[in-house]
Amino acid sequence: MDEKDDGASHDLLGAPPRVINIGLEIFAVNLASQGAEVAHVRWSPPAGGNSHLAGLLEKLQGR
Amino acid sequence: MDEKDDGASHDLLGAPPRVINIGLEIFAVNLASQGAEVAHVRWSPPAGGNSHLAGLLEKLQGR
Amino acid sequence: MKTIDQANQEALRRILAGDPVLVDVVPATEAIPDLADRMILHAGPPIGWDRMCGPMRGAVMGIAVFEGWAENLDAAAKAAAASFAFHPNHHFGAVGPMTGLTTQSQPLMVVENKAFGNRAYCAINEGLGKVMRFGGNDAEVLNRLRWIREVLGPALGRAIRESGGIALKPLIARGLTMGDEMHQRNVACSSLLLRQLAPFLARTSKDAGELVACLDFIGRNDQFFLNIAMAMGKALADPARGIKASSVVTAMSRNGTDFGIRVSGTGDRWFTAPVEMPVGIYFPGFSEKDANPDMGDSAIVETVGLGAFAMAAAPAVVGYIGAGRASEAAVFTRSMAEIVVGSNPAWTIPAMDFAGVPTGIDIRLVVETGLAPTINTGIAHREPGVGQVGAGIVKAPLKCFQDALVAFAQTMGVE
Amino acid sequence: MKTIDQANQEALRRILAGDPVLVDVVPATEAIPDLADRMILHAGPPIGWDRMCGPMRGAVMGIAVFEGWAENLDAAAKAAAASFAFHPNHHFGAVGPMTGLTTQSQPLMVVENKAFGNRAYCAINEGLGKVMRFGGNDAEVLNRLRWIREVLGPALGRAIRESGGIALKPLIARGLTMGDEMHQRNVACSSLLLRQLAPFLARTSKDAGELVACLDFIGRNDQFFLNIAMAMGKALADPARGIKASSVVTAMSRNGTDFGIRVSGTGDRWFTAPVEMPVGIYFPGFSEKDANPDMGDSAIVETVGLGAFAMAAAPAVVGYIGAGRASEAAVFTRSMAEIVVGSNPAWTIPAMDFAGVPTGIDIRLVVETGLAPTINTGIAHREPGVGQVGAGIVKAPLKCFQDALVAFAQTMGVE
Repeated sequence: MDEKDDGASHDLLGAPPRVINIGLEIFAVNLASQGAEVAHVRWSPPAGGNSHLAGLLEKLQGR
Repeated sequence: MDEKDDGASHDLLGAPPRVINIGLEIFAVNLASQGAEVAHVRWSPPAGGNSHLAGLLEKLQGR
Repeated sequence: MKTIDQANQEALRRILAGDPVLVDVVPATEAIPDLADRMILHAGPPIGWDRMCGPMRGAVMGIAVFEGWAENLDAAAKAAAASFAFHPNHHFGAVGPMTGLTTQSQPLMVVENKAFGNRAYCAINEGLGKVMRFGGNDAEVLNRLRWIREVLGPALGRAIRESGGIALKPLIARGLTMGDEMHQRNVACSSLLLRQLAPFLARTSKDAGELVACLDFIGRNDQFFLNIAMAMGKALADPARGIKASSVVTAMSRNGTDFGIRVSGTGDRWFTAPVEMPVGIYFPGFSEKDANPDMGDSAIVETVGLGAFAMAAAPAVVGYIGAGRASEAAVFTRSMAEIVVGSNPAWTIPAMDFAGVPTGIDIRLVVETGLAPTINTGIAHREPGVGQVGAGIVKAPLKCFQDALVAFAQTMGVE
Repeated sequence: MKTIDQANQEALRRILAGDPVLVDVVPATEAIPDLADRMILHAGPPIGWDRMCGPMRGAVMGIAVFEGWAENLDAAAKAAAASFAFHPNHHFGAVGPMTGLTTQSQPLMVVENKAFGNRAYCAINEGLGKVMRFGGNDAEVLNRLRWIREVLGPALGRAIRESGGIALKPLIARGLTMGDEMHQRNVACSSLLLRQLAPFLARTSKDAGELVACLDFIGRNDQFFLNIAMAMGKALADPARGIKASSVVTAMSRNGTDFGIRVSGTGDRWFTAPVEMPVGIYFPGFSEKDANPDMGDSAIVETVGLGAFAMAAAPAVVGYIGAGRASEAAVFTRSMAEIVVGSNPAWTIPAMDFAGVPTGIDIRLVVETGLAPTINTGIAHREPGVGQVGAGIVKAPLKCFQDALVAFAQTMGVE
């Protein structure tokens, strides 16, 4: 699973009050449910960096 | 539920790396599963402060 | 001399070593030869007619008419105090949900604990709504009991015998992966059981119409399995009775007036306290002012680690009983884990990464922590004859455990 | 002109408005009048004999013997390329799990979407192990298919008609509270369905022995419901086909060689890419070197929000398919929620506080995020005639969605 990254958990604890969720999503959900501010960070560029597809997506926006 | 105390969650986030779990147990479990050190704090004195019962419990210890 | 911890480990070992199998359905007098005419076994610790709550009285009146001991409900009520002998189910190897009445002409399901050879009994679940276990006692209720006695009981008995018996330990294990906690939610085990029994019901059927009626009746009742889970709980807990120096609870039970517990090291003595009111959700048209206090032998399932102790397996039940957020179901299970001797490796909860259900309530831990066992329960109307009005949770009264601790300490030479 | 978001909301609305009911079991030629002699419908996008994988070929050989088109398996293999006409199930309103073959003499279950009047079809699930959908083709497999054709299919049809139809939306809703995700775990819905159908099977039975055999066969198969869930998925997704400007996926499907998707706004065109290998758990004696690539129309359940999309409802399945820790089942559901248009308020997950399953895959979101739809799947042996060897998860190839996006953009005048 791409979504799992247990190694990140200690960093999580070191960075309150804003928590950057870079791995285990369940953890973020629990934090969020308790009122902590959680930001999901997307690691990959849109369309995996494929500029043709990214361009199409951009042109389709608002349509 | 006695076990719930959402107001405690911000304190939790403010006290790494040792986390004192004073409320929502699920939260402690998730932290613990990620390697954080978690201490459960008992709020009430043994046997609710009944000294006769507390005394019996103590005498029964090690039996 | 064994230490308390050793004795408690032995109690836990016996509970975990149990091998409960649903082996038969038989007439009550065959299961319990001492069950005499005009004798009524009831849920909970001992109680007489004078102290009985409304629904228990309603059920007594109904069962007296059903058994032919009274012409009608009024006559039954008048005769009750003088003419009927009341005893707890628990004194005769039986259990019953809510009012939990057991009398001579009812068919009883038989669960045998193959590991220890003991048997436990429970009547067949009547379905939901206006039923005798919730104090219902009108013609519809009595006619249903007659059909259960004359058609369903014998048909189930034939099917179960033909099947060679239904092993309950693996069935419960499966139910825990399917959202049942085996007290207020039994839809998975009820369905799995019917699935397993249906071919045997068909094979041993003597009448096509009766077969259809039996399949339909069982299939419409999401709580059908509850009574089997209860007999199983009794069959599992009984071998843990009477272990010297063990502070493990062997029964929790309520008669609608008193809550009672038994503890292994103090034998079959009951420690009682007034029952508490359940907190929960009411069916449309009813509210807490209609509610009867907590009732039934069904807390035997919590005694063996199910019900509220297994709440984490059954997030959907949390809403049904009004106990908070479904996503926090595990809070109950983890909380109950603080007052038990161990956990059951055969009964695990997927959402807790297959942790075993907390098992073997230690009265020392209950008294020390003040954490009373939580019980998932149905709620009966406080008046006779009405039936179920809701479902909720209730705490066992701490006083039962405190009194038991004092008596237990005496058995250990401590005062 | 409608915007893409509006069109996608309309696609979602249609999927959510569906009212799928299991209404009948009929001979395939009655369900699909165009289903001619020597014509074989298969899972996935179009494929010929030359490019078929081992288990698909094994199933083709078996079904040809079953249909009487070949004397034996060898003769069937020799005749296949020239004599049989191959078409996707999806082109005829049908779906099939794994190899998913549909031919003229099989009975098909009929799911009607009452809200839109369309119907979808799927054969009856054969059980686990060596079965035709996993490439099995020996005498045991063919005899089972004959019994399904001659006994079970007609019996099920009679019972379903007698019942007036089985509403599937509430059944699925219930299954989601009982640990099913309706792809690799169907034990709850299979049990609930049997519980509902058993009285009607008994009432319409023509032979006691056959009744016993039908109850026993259905009751032993935890995946019995899968094929019904699939026909339901197809019946729900079909009304969302062909909405101009909608980038919502209306089908995902695999033939063991290619993975194919269809998108609402691009009509019935397939966008294909080589299938990936499932990652999972193997039955004893088998390993990934025995595994066939991903196969089956069953990903239609993910297309409507079930399967891996509903993983949070089914923590127990996570271990079965080797997808990590059961307590983290919700990670899958939350992840899939990032690539869909909305969620289904009728199908909710207790452990997520009754959040609806993520529904309506948007190819734009898949391409943008790089999050490929996850699918829970069985794993077939790569050789013909062996059967199931495991279960796991697989990702839909991103290339399908990328190619679909290019084509979709063209329909929107964007290049």
